[in-house]
Amino acid sequence: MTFLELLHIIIPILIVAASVVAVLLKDLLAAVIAVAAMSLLLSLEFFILQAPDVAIAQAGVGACLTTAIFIIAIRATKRMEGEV
Amino acid sequence: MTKMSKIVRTIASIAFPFAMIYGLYVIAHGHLTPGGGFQGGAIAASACAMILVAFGSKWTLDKIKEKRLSVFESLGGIGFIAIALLGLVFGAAFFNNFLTGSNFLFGTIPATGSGLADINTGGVLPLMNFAVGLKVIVGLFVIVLVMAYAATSFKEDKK
Amino acid sequence: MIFNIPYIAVAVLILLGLYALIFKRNLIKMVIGITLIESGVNLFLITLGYRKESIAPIYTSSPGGVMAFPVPQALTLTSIVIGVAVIALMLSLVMHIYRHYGTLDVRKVRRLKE
Amino acid sequence: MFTVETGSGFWNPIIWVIAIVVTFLLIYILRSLGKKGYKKDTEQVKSFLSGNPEYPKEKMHIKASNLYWGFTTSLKGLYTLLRKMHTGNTSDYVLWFVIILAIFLLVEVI
Amino acid sequence: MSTRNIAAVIVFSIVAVFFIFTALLMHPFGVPDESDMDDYIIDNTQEETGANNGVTAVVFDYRGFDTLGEATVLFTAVAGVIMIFRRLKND
Amino acid sequence: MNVPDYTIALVVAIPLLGAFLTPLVGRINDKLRNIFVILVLTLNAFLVFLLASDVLTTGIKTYVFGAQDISYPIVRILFEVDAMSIFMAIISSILVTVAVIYSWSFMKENTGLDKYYTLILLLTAGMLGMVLTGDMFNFFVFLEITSIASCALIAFWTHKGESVEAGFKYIVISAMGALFVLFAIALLYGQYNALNIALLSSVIQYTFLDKIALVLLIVALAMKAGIVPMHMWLPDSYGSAPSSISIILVSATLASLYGVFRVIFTLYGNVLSKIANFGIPVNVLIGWLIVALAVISILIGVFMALIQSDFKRLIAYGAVAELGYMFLGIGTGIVALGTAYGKTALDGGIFHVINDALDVGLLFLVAGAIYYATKETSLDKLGGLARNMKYTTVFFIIGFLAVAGMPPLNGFASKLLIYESTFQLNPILAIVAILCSILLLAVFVKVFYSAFMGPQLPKFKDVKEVPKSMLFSMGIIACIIVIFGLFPEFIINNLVEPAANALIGYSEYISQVVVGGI
Repeated sequence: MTFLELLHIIIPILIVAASVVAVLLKDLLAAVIAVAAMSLLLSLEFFILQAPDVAIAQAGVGACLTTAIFIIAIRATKRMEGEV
Repeated sequence: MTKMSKIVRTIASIAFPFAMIYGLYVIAHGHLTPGGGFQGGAIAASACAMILVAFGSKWTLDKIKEKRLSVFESLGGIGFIAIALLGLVFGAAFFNNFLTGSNFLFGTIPATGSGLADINTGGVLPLMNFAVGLKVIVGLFVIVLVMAYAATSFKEDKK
Repeated sequence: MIFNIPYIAVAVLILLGLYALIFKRNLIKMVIGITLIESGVNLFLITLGYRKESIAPIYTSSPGGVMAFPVPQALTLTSIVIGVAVIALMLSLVMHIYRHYGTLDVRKVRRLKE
Repeated sequence: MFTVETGSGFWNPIIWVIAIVVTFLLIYILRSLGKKGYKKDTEQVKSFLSGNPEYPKEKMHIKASNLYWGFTTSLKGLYTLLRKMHTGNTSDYVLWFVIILAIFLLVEVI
Repeated sequence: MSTRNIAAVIVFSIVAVFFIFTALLMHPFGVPDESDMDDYIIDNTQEETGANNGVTAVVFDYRGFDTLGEATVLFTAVAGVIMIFRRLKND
Repeated sequence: MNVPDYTIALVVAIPLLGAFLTPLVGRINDKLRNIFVILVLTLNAFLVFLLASDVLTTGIKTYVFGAQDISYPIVRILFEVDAMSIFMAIISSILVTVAVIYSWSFMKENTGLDKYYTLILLLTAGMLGMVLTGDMFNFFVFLEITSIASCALIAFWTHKGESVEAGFKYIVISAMGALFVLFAIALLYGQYNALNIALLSSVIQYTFLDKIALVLLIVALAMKAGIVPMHMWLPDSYGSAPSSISIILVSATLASLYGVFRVIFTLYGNVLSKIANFGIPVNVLIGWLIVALAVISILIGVFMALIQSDFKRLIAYGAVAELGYMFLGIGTGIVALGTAYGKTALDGGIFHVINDALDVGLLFLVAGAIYYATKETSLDKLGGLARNMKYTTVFFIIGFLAVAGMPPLNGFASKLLIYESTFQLNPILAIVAILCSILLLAVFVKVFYSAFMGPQLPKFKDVKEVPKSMLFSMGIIACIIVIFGLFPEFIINNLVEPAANALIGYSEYISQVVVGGI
């Protein structure tokens, strides 16, 4: 098993872990940060899957701008999930 | 969003030109290296969003009206579709790459196989990259700007 | 079988998104669910285009060899931009819902029923 | 041009149009045979409710929700079920999608 | 647990089983079955479009109409967001 | 009549260009912008009719985007226009043009009309692209354009909480549906390395993954078409949108319905009747599932419509029931693929598509007219409007008789075909369909009574007839309804029959693209 094959196993697992955290966290801001981390890991996965174009787009759009939009929306509403 | 501290504002205004130039570089070299209109547009829009965060949405909206920005976005869209229609006029079909092989603007064809290539290649692709890049920069920035401004005004409504 | 792990990750991402949509009550959590489904589908598309020991489909100073598929990458680019558009619109609606209803609980945002 | 063949029958709108026109003619003839003693804005136009005063206009008009009261009451069981189904909750909309997806997958794929 | 949640869990697990099976039955990772269309594009990108970047060639030349659609989606979203946050007269 | 091939591209490109230009024109003058939008849409409708006359006389037309020489067109995006696509395109362009004429006075009081008209043009481009395209991923992109534009338009009246809520529900449902469609497309791409519908159809194998893709496509698109029990978003969004948008949404919903047809009949047409699943042919299985959903749609749509007190929600539930009739016809056609009555059922289902679009559209316009005149949609508070709004009442009578399937209007002709053919499949289906049609009549009699009849209420004493542009647009649709009712055979022979043949004849669709046929 080469290093690249190992990466192909580790990074998907990390992606899934980050998204599980994003779904489970009660603090929405933390959940959004988890989504951003997931996006960055996804971008890394795209890069090692030989798709640098998509990796740049995912890093720029998914990890940066989407997170910004989410944070703006959370600032305008409530931060905690349970709050009514 | 309100203004941030002076340190943040200074750093943001220093970093902004570099990020912008990097975004434009990615747009311009879209047909040669990884990148293109969308990716570069996203990077440049992130740079604009950084200015927005540092200086606050009120200040930014005072400087740039979103109506003026949406005109630019329309222009990007019109440019893109106009290049496509030019393909119909000068070439064979809608979206035809009519500049390739003409040795005119971006018209040369690179050597087959791997190697370095001139920026003067790609036919209409770089032109489309510019149109889409303009559109994506303005579009994404307008989304963030309008939402940030609305968030601030909603908060004020509550108070 | 072990090398199908990216596909399984795709399935798990989509299912997690569905889980967030069905069982979570917060509207922003539901938007996060849509993001997860979208990421899963994007990852699926890129995975389909990967060939073993391939290089990126770019000729500029490439070492040469088998290239990965360019079409799925183009499709994913489209899909990413569509995703950010959808999410922006959704979150703006969420902000408006909060202004009108004063809550983000999906069980309370239902003036329209029957 | 006019006749639709359905395999076991046919449909021709012109026959119907003629029938409707004839009916209207008949109605018109019957109506013109009636008395001509109608006068507007006199006592004879006012409604007579056994001497009781007339209700205001809003009360005279039967509300839409009360129109098929008998029908909805006799099907109360069905309607409580239907009302329960339409929760208006976005999560439930998604859940219905997943339910139909599961049914189709079970029937179609196995 | 309410009836809704029990039904949801059952249905969700059915769908989950099918999705996992889908993932297992896909062609092995990194070994696609067919590659006609993409091989054609990889071989002919430089001659037909003059671009060295295959992805850009697909995005703007081979599937340019999709990109027009994508730009339109972004335009639609911007128009939608501006419209949603517009000033109302009675405010 | 022969038109050049690039007309197909222009049909989608002109609304898009118009949409990009509208904000610029809108900066000059409001009136100029309205005229510009109406001109763009009229030009587009004219092009669609030219294309229709060409396609209906000479057969399928294809257009390859960006090809110098069409040596290997499969790698490029392909538009493939057959009778079915052009049938749907005609519906969309009629309804959108009417809606824009209607908006002239209906939306006059509102702000943000620049964006409103821009989004309408984008929605038009999306719908036309969905029905004309011959490429799976292109279909997905146009599906997203349609859903994003309609979501923004549903939430147009942002000062109402209900509108925003309906918009959110719609975007959640449609984003999820579209993502599942994309997932199915990716499954097909991964196996056959193709995105073209015709090419995919010629090589499809019906493996396990193909089955999953089929189910995902059918369920996601049927949800976007609003079939019970995935219909709940439909009354919400139809009821909360401005009336001029509700009528366009009808057409957007029907574009998703077209997607279902295209997937079942063309994409999987090759394998549908040849392969069996535990002893039963696949078309029978899918057909019965669709028939079952259709019957439930008819029943629930009618029963829920009966208890509604809001005018537009009531019409929306009526639309759900009508959708059930379409699916009933199509489902019967799938079960009885190849038989004579199956063909009749298909004709009926497809004829009902255009009838439903016109009838329900007219009713929504009437509901909008009443809202414009009285600022009221609750039926409990309306009454006695027939005295002041004579033309609107006439249009409402035409509309509701047509929806309920009363002869001699157009709804009856298509419903008769559906009754006759479903009776041969199973008599119970026909009986349910007829009974529900009667109930639908009862539903609209209730509306007629409570809104138009009864004593003149004092608060509606000063109600005036709506402006001319609204009456004109309602009049156009009413005229088309009456014409369709009087000449059903003409419409069936010239529009519906070619569309049904195009659905069944998948091999012709394939042979236009793939050299050498199947």
